[in-house]
Amino acid sequence: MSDVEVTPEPQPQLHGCLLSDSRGQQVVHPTRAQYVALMKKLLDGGFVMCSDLTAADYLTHSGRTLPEGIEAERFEIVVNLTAIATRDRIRVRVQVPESDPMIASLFDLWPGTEAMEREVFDMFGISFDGHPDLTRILMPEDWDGHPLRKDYSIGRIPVQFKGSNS
Amino acid sequence: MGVVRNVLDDGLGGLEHNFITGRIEDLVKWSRSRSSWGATFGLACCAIEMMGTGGPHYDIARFGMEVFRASPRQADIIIVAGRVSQKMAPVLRQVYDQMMEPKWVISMGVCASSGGMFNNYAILQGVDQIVPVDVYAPGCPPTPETLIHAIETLHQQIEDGEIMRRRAKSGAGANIHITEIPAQTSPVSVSLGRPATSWTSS
Amino acid sequence: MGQYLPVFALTVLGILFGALSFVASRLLAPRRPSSAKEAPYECGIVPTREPPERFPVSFYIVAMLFIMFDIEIIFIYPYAVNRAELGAFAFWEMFAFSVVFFLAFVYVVARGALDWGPVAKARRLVDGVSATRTSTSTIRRVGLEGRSDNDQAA
Amino acid sequence: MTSVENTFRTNEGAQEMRARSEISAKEILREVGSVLRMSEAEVAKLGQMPADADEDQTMIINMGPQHPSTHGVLRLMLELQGEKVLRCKPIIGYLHTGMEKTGEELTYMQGGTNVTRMDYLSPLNNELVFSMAVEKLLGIENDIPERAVWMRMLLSELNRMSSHLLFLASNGMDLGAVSMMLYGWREREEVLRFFQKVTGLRMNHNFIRPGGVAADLPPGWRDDVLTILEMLPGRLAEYDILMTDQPIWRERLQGVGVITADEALALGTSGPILRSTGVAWDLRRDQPYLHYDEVEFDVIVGSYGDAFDRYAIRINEIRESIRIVYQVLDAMPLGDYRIQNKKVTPPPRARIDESMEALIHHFKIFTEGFKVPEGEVYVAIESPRGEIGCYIVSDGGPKPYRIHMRAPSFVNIQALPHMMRGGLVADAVAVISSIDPVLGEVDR
Repeated sequence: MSDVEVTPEPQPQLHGCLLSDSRGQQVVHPTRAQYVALMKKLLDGGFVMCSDLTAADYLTHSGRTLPEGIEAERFEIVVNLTAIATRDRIRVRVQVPESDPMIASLFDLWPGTEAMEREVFDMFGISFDGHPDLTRILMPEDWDGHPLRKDYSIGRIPVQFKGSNS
Repeated sequence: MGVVRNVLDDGLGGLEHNFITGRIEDLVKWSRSRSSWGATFGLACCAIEMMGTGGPHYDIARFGMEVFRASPRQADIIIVAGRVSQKMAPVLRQVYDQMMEPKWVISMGVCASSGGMFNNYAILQGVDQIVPVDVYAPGCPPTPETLIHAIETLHQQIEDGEIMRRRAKSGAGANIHITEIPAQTSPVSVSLGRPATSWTSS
Repeated sequence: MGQYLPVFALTVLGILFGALSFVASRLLAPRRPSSAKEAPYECGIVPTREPPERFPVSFYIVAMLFIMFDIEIIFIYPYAVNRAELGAFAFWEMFAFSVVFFLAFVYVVARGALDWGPVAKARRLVDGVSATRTSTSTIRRVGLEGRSDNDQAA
Repeated sequence: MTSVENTFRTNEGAQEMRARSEISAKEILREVGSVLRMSEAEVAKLGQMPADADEDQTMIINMGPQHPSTHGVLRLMLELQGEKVLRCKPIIGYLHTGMEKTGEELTYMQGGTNVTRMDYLSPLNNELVFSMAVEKLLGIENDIPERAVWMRMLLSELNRMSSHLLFLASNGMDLGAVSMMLYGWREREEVLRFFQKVTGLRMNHNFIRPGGVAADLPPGWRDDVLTILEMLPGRLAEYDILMTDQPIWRERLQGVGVITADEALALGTSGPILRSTGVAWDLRRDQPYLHYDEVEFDVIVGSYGDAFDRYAIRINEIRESIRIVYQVLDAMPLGDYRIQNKKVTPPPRARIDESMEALIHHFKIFTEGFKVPEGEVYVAIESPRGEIGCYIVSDGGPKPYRIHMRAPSFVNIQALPHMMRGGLVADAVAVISSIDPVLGEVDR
């Protein structure tokens, strides 16, 4: 079954951003400009906890299903929010172009995203403006490159057969 | 003082019954092998099994590893328990350097011994690239029986003194590979092929 | 002379034991000095910044308190050894002596030498810090009915 | 090897804590916690930073990766004034294993082995959340056989017990009650022995797989579980006498590491830390998965948000898990333990010799792996440390295109600076222990 049923015009919208459904879960697709405004509305709308903020690199993806009107970029920031009172969840997917990997930081809305944004910066190289302390968090300081990008090899060392020495 | 049964009370003549003589070197080797303290270098899942080995059920206090000393100044054996990441490698080398002599290294688990299932950019493929390893304990995580087997093998090497000669000469580890013992509910008997050393054989 | 023999023997044994342990460790322990061994141990990190020389004064105050009581014990020790011969008067004299020390201790503590951190903080949470609070009294059990909103839908 | 001059360096430059004169005002506010949607007045009341503290008054010390009480390789840089902790900055990454990159190289069948090594205190919960995410992608999450669902609940609750028992052990040892370490491990060995009997391994089981569980329960499992359940309440009462009734224990934990409800929510913490502040949020009850809605249990909620509450929550959660496991024992149905969908489950070993088709299926599943339709999904369950989530993006191939695990400890560690401010260094140890971080899932 096609997981995202494309309803006829006009598409379902939430706070002016396109809404879609993935395996029964609500997903919002704002553009980078609408991103912070949407997040502020969601925060005031009861989503008090930002469960997760991560990114995905769609360089070699065969083709993802996005509601039309969203042009697919290479990077995608994925934010999962939770509403404690109404007990529901929402996922926000924002496209970030490869040419300018920069997006606004959610630190002022949810201070809990500080470490998650540092991890995304460390692993993908997407920088967040307005972040208090944008430095690497997982990799050593002098590490070059961003490991979770698709064009970064896994760094597998071919197994060198060392003669058994015992 | 009461008369001790069947001990020849012939003054200086009974000297050899009342004293044990031996080389100081044997005494030192025996004491080193029987009270070697481990340094807490628990990194990942193997650290939980290492704590389990220190726990009441497997209890390596029986083998002299009564306590895990956190500071390298008071530790003899550093058990590298878990996967060593690129960021942790210099820290491991620094802690190893700061340990007092004589010191030995047990590489616990396949991740420490050879990178294990994580053959990628983040994990050091084998601890022997930065510290001389004496005993490799296989398993992911090695069962407490395997770790005790590794510790006992190292104790046996210390008691023979063979490992000290090797370290004095080249500073390299003994590189002993032991076989894994799956966890059992009944007690395990392991023969180390322990030759009867001279002075204990009387 | 005979009665001082044990004292003499004990001092010789003490010195002997001390010297023996030094000589033994020098002879038997393998020596491989390295700069890392001389460096201070900071949890495996090579220290880059020098620790400051000046330490807060609260450390010294506690040290002073210890020395004060230590010296007090030294004075009480000769009394304690031959307490029987000295009788009641010496006892009360010693008592007065230790009361004077104790007053100094009370003064220093009252001036706040010993509350470094949590005491002030605990005052902020005064009802939380209580002796009667047990591991079952401090929690409340929220079943399905205790949900903030009242709809029971899963 | 001649004595190697230590030419390498271990400091992490920009990641480390710098003196207050060198960093931006926003970062100071972050570290002091005033940015947590608190009004300026509240920040002022939080305990003033000594305004005239010139640099040599305070000392930046390193509670580094190799430290007995940092529960693994967490490194904290503390700025101390005497014994008082002014600022704290956690530095992590010392156990970064590149698991998310490795996850992209393993098929869905092998993914469990990678995921189970993240939170090594409750490996079965990791496998559960990974399997549920894959099943939701496959669209088969509703037709998992009943026995498999109940077995998953049984194992994840027993895993919660063994994880909380280790918390009691390490919490006791961190605060000086070393004998608690021995007691905690004595009980945990019983549960590990049961796991070994069922899954074959004491840890890192790879037992809960997409489509159900790897094998059926061995005969005689019921009375093994019953012996554990009958033994535990008596031992927990023993711990209560040993620890809770002890004034030193209460003195060390009460009023230490206090966090308010909106601070906890703003930081995104979950699990016992969030519940200790009074917010009743437990995914098993609020967003039930498996059969948690058919099981009767209570959610334990604290009231003061300090380290004592978190200890009390965890010790009572073991009692709740015992209650749940009793009900699971009654409700355990018979039947097959794995979905009979040929695409996902390899055929039983005996059938391979008989039918060619079974051999092909077996071969395809184990070499190339089963294909998962394209899409992305986020599934979250309640692990002993909080909400553990698994976000998988699949491009229709046999391997996950992107797998991200939302680790509760990674987020809970951010609450450390806010809990430690103003306490003593000894309180820092109590606070780390009350958060119970597992560095395997923090650094992934």
